[in-house]
Amino acid sequence: MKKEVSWVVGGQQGEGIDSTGEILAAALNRLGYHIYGYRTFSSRIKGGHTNYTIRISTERVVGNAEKIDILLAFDQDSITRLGENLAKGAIVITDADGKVSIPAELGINHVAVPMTQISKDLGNTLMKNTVGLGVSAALMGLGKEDFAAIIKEQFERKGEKVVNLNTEAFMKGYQFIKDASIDLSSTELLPGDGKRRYMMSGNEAAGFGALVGGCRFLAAYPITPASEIMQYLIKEMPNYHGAAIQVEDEIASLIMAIGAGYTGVRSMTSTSGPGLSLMMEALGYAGMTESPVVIIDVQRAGPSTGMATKHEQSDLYEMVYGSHGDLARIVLTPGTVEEVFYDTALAFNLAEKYQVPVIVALDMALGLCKQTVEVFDFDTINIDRGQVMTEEELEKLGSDFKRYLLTENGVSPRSLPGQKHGLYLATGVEHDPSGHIFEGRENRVKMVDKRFKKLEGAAKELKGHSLEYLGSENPDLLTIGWGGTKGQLTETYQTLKEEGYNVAHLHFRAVSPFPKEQVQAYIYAAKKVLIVENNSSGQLGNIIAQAIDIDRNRVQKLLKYDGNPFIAAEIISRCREVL
Amino acid sequence: MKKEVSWVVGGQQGEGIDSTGEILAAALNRLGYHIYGYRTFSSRIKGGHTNYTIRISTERVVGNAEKIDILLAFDQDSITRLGENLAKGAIVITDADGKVSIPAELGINHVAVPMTQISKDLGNTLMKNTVGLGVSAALMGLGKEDFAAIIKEQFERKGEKVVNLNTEAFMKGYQFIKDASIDLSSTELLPGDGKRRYMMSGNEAAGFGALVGGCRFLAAYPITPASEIMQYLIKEMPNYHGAAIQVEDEIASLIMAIGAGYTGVRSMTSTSGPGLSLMMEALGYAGMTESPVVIIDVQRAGPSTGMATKHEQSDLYEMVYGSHGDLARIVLTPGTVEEVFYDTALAFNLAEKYQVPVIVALDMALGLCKQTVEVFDFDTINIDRGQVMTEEELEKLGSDFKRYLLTENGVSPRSLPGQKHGLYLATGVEHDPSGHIFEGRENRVKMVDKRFKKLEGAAKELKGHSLEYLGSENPDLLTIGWGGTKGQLTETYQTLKEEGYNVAHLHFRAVSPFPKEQVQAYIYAAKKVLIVENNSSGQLGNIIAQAIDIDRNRVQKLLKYDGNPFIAAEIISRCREVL
Amino acid sequence: MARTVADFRTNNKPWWCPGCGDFAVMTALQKAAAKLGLDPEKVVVVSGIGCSGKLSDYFNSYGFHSMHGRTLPAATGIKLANRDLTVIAAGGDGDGYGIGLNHFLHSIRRNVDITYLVMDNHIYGLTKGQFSPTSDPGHKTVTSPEGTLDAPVQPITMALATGIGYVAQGFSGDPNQMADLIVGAIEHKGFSLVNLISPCVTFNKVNTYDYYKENLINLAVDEKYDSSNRGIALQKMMETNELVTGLIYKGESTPLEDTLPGYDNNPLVKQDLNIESDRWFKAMQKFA
Amino acid sequence: MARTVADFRTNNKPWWCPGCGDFAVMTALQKAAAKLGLDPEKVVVVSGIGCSGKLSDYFNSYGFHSMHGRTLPAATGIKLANRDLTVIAAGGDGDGYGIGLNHFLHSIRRNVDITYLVMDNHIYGLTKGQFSPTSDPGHKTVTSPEGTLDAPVQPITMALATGIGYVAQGFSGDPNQMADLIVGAIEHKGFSLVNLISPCVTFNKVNTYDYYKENLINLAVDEKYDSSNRGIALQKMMETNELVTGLIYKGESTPLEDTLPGYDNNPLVKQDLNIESDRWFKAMQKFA
Ligand SMILES: Cc1ncc(C[n+]2csc(CCOP(=O)(O)OP(=O)(O)O)c2C)c(N)n1
Ligand SMILES: Cc1ncc(C[n+]2csc(CCOP(=O)(O)OP(=O)(O)O)c2C)c(N)n1
Ligand code: SF4
Ligand code: SF4
Ligand SMILES: [Mg+2]
Ligand SMILES: [Mg+2]
Repeated sequence: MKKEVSWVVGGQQGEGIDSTGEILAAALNRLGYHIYGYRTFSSRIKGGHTNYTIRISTERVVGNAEKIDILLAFDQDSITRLGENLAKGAIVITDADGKVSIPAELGINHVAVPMTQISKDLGNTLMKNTVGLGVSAALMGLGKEDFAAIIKEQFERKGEKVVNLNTEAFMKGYQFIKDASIDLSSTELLPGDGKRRYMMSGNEAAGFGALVGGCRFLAAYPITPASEIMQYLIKEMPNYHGAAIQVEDEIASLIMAIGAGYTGVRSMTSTSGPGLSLMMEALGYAGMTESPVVIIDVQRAGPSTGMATKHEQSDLYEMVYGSHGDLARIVLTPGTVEEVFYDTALAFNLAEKYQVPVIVALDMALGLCKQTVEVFDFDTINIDRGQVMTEEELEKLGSDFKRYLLTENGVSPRSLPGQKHGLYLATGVEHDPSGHIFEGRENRVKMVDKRFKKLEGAAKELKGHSLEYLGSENPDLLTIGWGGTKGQLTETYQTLKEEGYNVAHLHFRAVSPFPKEQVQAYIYAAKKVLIVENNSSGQLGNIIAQAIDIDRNRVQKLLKYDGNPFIAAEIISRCREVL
Repeated sequence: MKKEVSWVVGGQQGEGIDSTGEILAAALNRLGYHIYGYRTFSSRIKGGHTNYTIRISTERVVGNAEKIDILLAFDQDSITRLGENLAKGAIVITDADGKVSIPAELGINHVAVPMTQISKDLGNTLMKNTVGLGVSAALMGLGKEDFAAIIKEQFERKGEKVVNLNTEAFMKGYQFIKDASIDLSSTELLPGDGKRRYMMSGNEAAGFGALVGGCRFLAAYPITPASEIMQYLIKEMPNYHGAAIQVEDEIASLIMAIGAGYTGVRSMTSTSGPGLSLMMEALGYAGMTESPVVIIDVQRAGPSTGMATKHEQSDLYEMVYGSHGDLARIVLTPGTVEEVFYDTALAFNLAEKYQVPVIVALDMALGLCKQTVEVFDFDTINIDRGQVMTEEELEKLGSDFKRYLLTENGVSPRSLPGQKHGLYLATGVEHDPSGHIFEGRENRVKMVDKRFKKLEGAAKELKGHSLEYLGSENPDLLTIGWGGTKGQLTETYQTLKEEGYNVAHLHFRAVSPFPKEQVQAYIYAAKKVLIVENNSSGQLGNIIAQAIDIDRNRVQKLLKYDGNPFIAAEIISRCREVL
Repeated sequence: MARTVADFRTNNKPWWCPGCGDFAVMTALQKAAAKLGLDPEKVVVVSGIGCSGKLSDYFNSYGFHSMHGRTLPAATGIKLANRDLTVIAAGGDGDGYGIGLNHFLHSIRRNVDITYLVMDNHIYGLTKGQFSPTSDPGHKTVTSPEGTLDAPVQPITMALATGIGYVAQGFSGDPNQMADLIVGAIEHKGFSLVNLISPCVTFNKVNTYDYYKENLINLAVDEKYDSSNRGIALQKMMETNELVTGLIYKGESTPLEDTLPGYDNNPLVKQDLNIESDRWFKAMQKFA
Repeated sequence: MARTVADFRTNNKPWWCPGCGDFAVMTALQKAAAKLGLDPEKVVVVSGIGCSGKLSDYFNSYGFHSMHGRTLPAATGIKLANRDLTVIAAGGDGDGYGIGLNHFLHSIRRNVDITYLVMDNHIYGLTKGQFSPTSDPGHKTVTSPEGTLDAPVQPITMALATGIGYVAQGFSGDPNQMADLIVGAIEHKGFSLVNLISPCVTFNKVNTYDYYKENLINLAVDEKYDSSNRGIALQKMMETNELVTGLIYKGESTPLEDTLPGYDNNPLVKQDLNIESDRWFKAMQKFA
């Protein structure tokens, strides 16, 4: 019996592959397993291969496993694409109709189950996936009762008959495996802890985090792989009396959010690369008018349309350097579903406290993959609106209110439209402390400095947050990553540590403001450094190099940009080489 | 008598200040002086102070002088703003109507000339500027006959009467000074060499360079300070049977240019910061489809609307890092009007040879300031269309043409729509060598690498071009600049060298591809380095730091971002401090 | 509280050229605001980039000087964030009908309760005289040396065709009529457009005050004109080439604020964001 | 050379769902191209991003698979660069009437000789079923759980109001009529629009083939309908809520290519760029 099993179902898009995965995941969650589910799909609605991978473990897992233990292959592509990833002893299930053939050289345990036939016998070919679920449950040695409940839940709204038929289909598949004498040593799981957790994708966590963080306005435009954020918020926002709308394009969406932010409502938009590029002008406007706003960018493979359904972390340059002129902004790069939740909520505080645009970077895997999480700690989230003036305070100032007052830390008191004595002009044109358009030389320099000064405060606040360091103080090898690679890099660290290596890992949870001193200290203390990124330019690596003197001979890069997230094993083997 | 004089006319916008400067410049050019003319103005059409500075010299000058020798002050602002910049012995001319008062503490030579009265006496108050011109000519000790010819030229289309009146007004002003006994030692010029040069702004040079470089398509949208480029091309293009049009926005303008570039016509757009930000999505598309296109960005003070009529060099980050995903592009940063001409022409070759978007960076001063230039060397410009296939070549390949063929240097042969056997799909989606949408892993990596590989070829070609180095090999101080600071930095270098310092200057004429090895060698050979930029982030400095290990203790920065270009004297004094 | 025009004046000296039509627009807006008895702090003027866009710096209220062409999305965000505010978007013809045309039409469709004032001078003023989307055919400018080639935008026709609920046209030669039309627009619940013919005396020598005085027809004096019929309005626009002043069309309209699920009378900006953990625990159950 | 549909087929297997209306559009375009005897290499199909945008990968010609909403500027650049090409822009309703509406209307005004095919399924197909600008009021989707709130774009009315010279509407249920309308559009000199009702069988359960079969009126069979009168056309669109097929309007049109100064019959792409220095010396004199 194993602590961990990796299960995959593959087939044609539109054939129910997704829901098969979802049902299995839901059932496993009830049984108290930790889960990480990853979907591979393409920019095509029906047809074309898709697969759903679920990594199931008795411990927390983030990221895919290297090898597959159970493969439910509903099409030939499942074999050609995934065949080489099978673990030793893996079991491959195909339909007994023989449409999918297994090349002899694969040398695997292959079980043909008459899934379509069973389904047909029950009067409906649509249930072959349910049969497959029964097969899977049996292979993992799970109790069938737990599934019965889930199947009921899942098909309830289609009526009792459907529930019963599916239950039967499930049981038939289950029984088929029980009856066949198969060696289950590679597929049988140790029991779960019975604790039901929550299944959430990063996109859902972002939407939920936004609500908890006080966001009450979203304007967005559909785009893969970010659409779920807006869809979640459009569905949920009515419960919080906010406004969440789909609008004409990304240009409008960010500007609406800025307008709402200026007015005093926590506001956001969500998008992916092409949309982010369209937002560059407005990003600068938010900076110049010091309007709080949050942008979530769920990165996909670029540039241009790129590969809309493939993974990458390559928008960092644009997030950090995009928009014309010198512009201060905050860029958060959460690494797990939990971090996405907390950091999205945090983003709204930062946006209001420092009156800057805040970008939260997700990537496709982080956005779409469902993962089991523990209940969030809502008490840690408090809403800090920053320096919003009350009407009383404004009244005291009389006509003396200066929206862009030059202060020690660059942050100025803010009035909100509707407040008496707080009238001012927000303008993207350079202005004086009271907000009037003014192009004087000294004023200009002071205003530029003021706007950047604010990042120093943010840097202080984020000091304990921007970086997470794991491991020994003087490691032989320090791995560095940002955003969604955290899971695989943590796994890498743990594996290498268990193997006895002196390693450490540095995770960037925020890239701007850049935590220069700390990064420098960590890098200087390490013998060798490996920067791991899902892009071809080594974007974070270059941003690090910009900020600190770095001895390039000690630094290596592992860059993956084939459209897929890392697998810990890849990183581990590269680390061993470097070490 | 002096080798160099700095003359300024100041007054209210809409009062003919500009044309006064233009006429003087034209006359001085005829007399064989070298000229650099700089306008200060604001985002306002009429009213508000404006001034026109002309630096006149018997040798080539680029950039403003530190001090003013002659100030024609038509409004009080001219005194308050420019008073402190007067040279010792400077002469200030005001109208005898007494509207402009000179504070005693300025202690300058002040001559009140009844300019309005003279003009009125001639029957028209509009000619006070012409009187001022006469005054100026006399102060500089120039012959009045030369001016007569120019005045004729200038006012010819308004009829003989206007010519005569203006000639008279000029002469009256001229005579006034001759009659007054004034010490002209600070204002009288050595004679010019009598060689008439060409007066051109960077924007004009860009437009002209584009034509000479084969550009036959422009789509653009008005924006200060770039509009003159489109205006020049709209006017001139009909003579070359091309198409130059104003369109609905910057998004459309770049995409149209890309469409034309794909079709085989050398094409471009011109804009400033806000427009550049709107072009980020299309920039990536040009990169992904490997469509040649040229973008000219005349930078102004940012971010956002910023200061539309003020100077800055702060779009470098966006030019180099903008657009989502990993994107290869070329960024040229010419430093003088001549370089703008040659580099714009060159940009079209680079765009077609390497099939990449090429950005040419100007800045406001470079774009708008008129400067005397020698005749261009048209023979050095040859048009290299890169790997465009002929129909015969395509026919030989039959149906085997691969638009994105993987080659040694990353550059693939190109067919043009209309050609038989050359059919292909240009798509912003990842594709295989034949152009079909394809998201396979290995293909993806190869295509990304291919697109970046092309920059290596460009880097080789640009090796002798990207950097210009002046001075000793092991300098005590190396100054570094890019783009439009070249004039002032060259002047700095010369001055310091003459003072006996061991200095050198490195001018970046291209920033991407980054000429890493050479820059490294230059920086390592210098004791100290001063990076001089018109922005607040130190954008080039950071890009350098990204590429090479740099000992930050040896490197200092001089950043100016008050909306005005450097004056050599500012840089010189900072250099002396550092040295 | 009774308001006067002075309540909406600031000390900022307008940068417009003497004689610019935009002065009249500003005065008209101030008059309208006074007539309606608005509180300056309850008004946000959202302006674009252009000579016209400077309005927000001269009008005493909250101001949001937006990006070129982007007044309407900004105004939409502001209004939805605080429905108690009176939100007025104002910009030029280039701003609104050129680069910003997309937002203009989608805003009509969305029908948020904002009033849009376009200061239409048929030219790009601030950038010094290029043709604009409303420039007459054949108008010679620095970017159309042989005359403009594009067919002009017919903003009112377009607005009518897209289903606008209130549309009127004023002229800087008649600031009082302008003010009344603006009052009507602000009172209208939903998106409203007042196109304001505001001559550029510096760069447009074709569409001058005199030209308009000669050519504009005042619909208000035409007793037979029925401004409650969209078809008739469209017809009229085609016949007159949009050379009219007055109320062109006013019809029924349900603003987005009244249909958006969960959106209530209490403005978003006043909602209490501090929600007890309990409620979040419940919300999290949806993911169980 | 006589052409057949096969000349415009590629070996690429379309990624569309079985039953998708876009198949018929592709067939119709292929038929039209064959009828017109076009050479594949003289055609550029410029497509947008969406299910519809994939057309350019399946049609045998030069293809330019553009950005979301940006087909028309691309097509404009291509056509002006080589006026000998037949340039066809094709995209979805979201692409053309949502994010791309600005370019759509400005392209009508500019009147470059391109043909625009919009595959209108009233939904965002590729991004999995969000409402689109043409979605019916009240249509429930993942982003309009209580039904869409925005008034739908009326693309044909808008096009007519903006002065389009050729506009027609086809339906995937009748690919032959589609083909004829496309032929007419390509033959028309100037900008033309054929709106193609192309049902999305996967995400749009409201605007189905059956729905259209019941509701569409074929103008071709209405002998009294006068497609040469813009006013009548506008009227008809209002009456029918645009639920028609056939040629809606065709009028006079002078494409930009015929008015652009200096632009001649020899395509830009064929101009010789090697100009003797002499001519440049002369050009430089203007700066003396
Ligand atoms: C993205 C962008 N493009 C271009 C500009 C330059 N620009 C400023 S105002 C303007 C046009 C102004 O014309 P209009 O909107 O008609 O206003 P007017 O000045 O005539 O009142 C332009 C093109 C800009 N600010 N931003
Ligand atoms: C700038 C940008 N925003 C969003 C997207 C995502 N996107 C791709 S297709 C599409 C909508 C497709 O709808 P439609 O144009 O109607 O085409 P259909 O799929 O229905 O044929 C969207 C929003 C994108 N590719 N680019
Ligand atoms: S340029 Fe024209 S629009 Fe601008 S302020 Fe002057 S008159 Fe008014
Ligand atoms: S999702 Fe709809 S539009 Fe897209 S291919 Fe399928 S049926 Fe066609
Ligand atoms: Mg205008
Ligand atoms: Mg659609």
